[in-house]
Amino acid sequence: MISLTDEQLAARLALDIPDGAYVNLGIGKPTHVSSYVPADREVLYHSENGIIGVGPTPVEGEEDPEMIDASKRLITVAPGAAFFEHADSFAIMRGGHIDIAVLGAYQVAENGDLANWATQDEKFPPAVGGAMDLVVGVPCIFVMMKHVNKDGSPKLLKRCSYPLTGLGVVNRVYTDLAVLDVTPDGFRLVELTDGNSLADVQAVTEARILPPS
Amino acid sequence: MISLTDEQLAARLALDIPDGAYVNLGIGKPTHVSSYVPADREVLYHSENGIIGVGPTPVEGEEDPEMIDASKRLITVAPGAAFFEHADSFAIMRGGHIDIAVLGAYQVAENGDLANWATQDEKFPPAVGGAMDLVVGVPCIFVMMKHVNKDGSPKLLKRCSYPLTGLGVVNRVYTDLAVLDVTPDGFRLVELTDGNSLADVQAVTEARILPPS
Amino acid sequence: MDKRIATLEEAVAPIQDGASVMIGGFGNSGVPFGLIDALIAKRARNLTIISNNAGAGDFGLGLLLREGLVSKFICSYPRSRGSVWFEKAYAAGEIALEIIPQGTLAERIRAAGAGLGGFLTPTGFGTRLAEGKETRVIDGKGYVFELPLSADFALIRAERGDRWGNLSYHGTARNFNPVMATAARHSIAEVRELSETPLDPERVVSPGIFIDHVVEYGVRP
Amino acid sequence: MDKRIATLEEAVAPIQDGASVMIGGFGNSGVPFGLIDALIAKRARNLTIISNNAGAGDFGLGLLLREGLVSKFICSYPRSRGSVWFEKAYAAGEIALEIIPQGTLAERIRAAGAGLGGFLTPTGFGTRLAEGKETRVIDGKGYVFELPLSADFALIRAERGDRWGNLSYHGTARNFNPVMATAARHSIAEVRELSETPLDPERVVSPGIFIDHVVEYGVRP
Repeated sequence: MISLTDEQLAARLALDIPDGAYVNLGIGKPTHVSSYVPADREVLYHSENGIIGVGPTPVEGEEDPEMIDASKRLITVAPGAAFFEHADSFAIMRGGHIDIAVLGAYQVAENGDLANWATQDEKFPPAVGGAMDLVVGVPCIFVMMKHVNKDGSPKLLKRCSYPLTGLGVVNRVYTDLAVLDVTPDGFRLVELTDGNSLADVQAVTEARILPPS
Repeated sequence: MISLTDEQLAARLALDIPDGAYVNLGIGKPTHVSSYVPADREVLYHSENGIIGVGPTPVEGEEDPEMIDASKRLITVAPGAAFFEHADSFAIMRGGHIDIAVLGAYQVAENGDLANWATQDEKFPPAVGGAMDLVVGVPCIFVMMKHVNKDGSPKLLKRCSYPLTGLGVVNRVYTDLAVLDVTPDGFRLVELTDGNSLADVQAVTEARILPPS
Repeated sequence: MDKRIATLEEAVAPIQDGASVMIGGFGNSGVPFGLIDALIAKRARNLTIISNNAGAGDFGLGLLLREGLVSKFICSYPRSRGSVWFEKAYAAGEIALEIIPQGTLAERIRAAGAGLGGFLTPTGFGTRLAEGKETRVIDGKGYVFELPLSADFALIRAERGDRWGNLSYHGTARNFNPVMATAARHSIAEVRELSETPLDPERVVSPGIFIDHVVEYGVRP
Repeated sequence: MDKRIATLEEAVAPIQDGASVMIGGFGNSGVPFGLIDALIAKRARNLTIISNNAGAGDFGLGLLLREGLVSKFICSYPRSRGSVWFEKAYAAGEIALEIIPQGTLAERIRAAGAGLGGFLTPTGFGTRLAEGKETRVIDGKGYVFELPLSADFALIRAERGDRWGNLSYHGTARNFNPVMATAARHSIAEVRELSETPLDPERVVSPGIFIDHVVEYGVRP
């Protein structure tokens, strides 16, 4: 099967970020999406630690150690930006003001349940961060992840087995193999990575994938 | 009996505002208190419409129509001031951050109940403003009022007959005739306006007044 | 991203009969007089207005009331000197009134903007304004349960704005404006000065994410 | 009114064993490193720390943890790269952990500062972090009831301060600092620059009413 690289996946997802959107990019790989949004679209990025208007990584010598995003990466400030404190930042998240959030995931279920903060592996202390606030507040939740785990086990499931981040919150899943919508009937195929067949993708997916409607 | 004028009463109360205090002066007569606080005390005045650091009335020609206090009087800004919005302003009031509030009253009961927002007269629409937030949030509530109504009926009562602003919230009452503390045992005399006797004041007070302890 | 709109008239065009409208201001400070005038000219009727005061005289909220466009008023203090049109409509039974303690009004609006389902406030516990409401005693202190309060529209007055809708304010004209901007499905800001350049991000009080349209109205009351 | 204090050591002097201490910051941004160092030097023990992260490396919160001065940690995300001292103490069962979704953490702190008795948030509804908590469904949406969270002390990092305790911040170093300043019985601010003149009242983010002491610490991380 044809598998997109992380960068190709970020570029694919970026096409679906419309001009004028307010977007929150989750920590880790989702932060790469902004590099691929077409230059003629003006998108304002929110970061939970108190900014709307996250700009690109600073050039060397112009870093400001107190200017960071939720991934703790150094950032610059885009035109039209604003700073605010944490209670206000999460009011923005929870209150439905952000248009789209892009998150990583361990598991997504066909009912839209998301598991992205804890596994059953209890070796490490639990850590939740801001994901639970994003998923209840942002009307459009995009998940961006590998279609299967490293051991080949599925991540798109009938029901999540890991602790949930939110119930019925995911709208669309972008994987290296396909793009799928979460519908009242379950996962529905939006598009396949060029070269893949629905049968191939279904074979590595626990949940049923409906054909495009 | 000897009755203080409104200005004398404001001056008497002002003596009890300590240096370094954060104070909210209720609308109407309490706003006069600030004029009488001794000049060697630095007091910061909060106004519910979004300022700490209310300064004196502006001189003619320097008025700013958008710089007002809760009584809608034109104000200036004192050194050390800050502006903020309404939700924050009432968080300050409700959250216990202000040291003293000075309010007018229709009635005060010996259990500390305060009635200062509505009478039984329903001719006018009800109007509550910010008094209910002040009395639950500010640890020290001073009431400043005439000892009796114009018709001679008492305002210091066993129980309030008008709708309450707050339950058991008043700490001290300053009237034209006397100063009284609200204690677990009821009103206790702090001082009499020069020339008055406790018996005289008691005669125009429905609640019992205990002698100074 | 350009939220600028050319005229007050266009700015209020989406407001239809029966809409709920938050209007910033305290007394005559921070009131979006330009947008209110445009709303009166539009003659949208049967409005629910959420604003701290009920106007005074024959301008602003007073004029909106005089013209009979308001069927319900939600506020904390409708009885300022000169609130004659409100008093007349109220006495005639032509207007519904919901009176809310001022801090509870601000906090209910904030709760709506912040996506909360309600909160417990000590304000009003044991008083007439808590009658019929759910209450709770925690550690000996009484609280009243209050629900969020949102609206279809918010009319906001600010000092400066930019094309992203970022706003800064002037003195005590800030008051209810920033919190109301967060709690409406459609927030319209009238600014004394539209800046060609972005506002300093450290000085922005209302991030543009809360604002749908911004229109210049240079008059200061 | 003069809230300035000469040294970090004097600033943290009131913090005793067993105190609960809110500490601002997110990652290494907006962390009051000077005050934390002074707290470590003081060797107050058995502390309950409320902070978003659990430090990284051998400085700041990491050092406080390495020195064994913390018995309980309340946070949203203790697992940043380099949070080795927290992980060690947690694995050894030497530290209690209360994990709270980040927005609920911020909002619980705000509720304490704002005098509220609690609130309903949709965050965490139906998840493990809501187990055992009171829940409610309103208009088909599930909410979790959360209580306010206060502390004995707050350690705040700001950019500029004045003698009245008014504070302004720098970029994303604002984060938890303003809200924590509202929720402690005693709030201590470390500022990069103490201003001789009052801050511009339009630019104040934390009004001085929330701050008990302010101390200059010019080092920027």
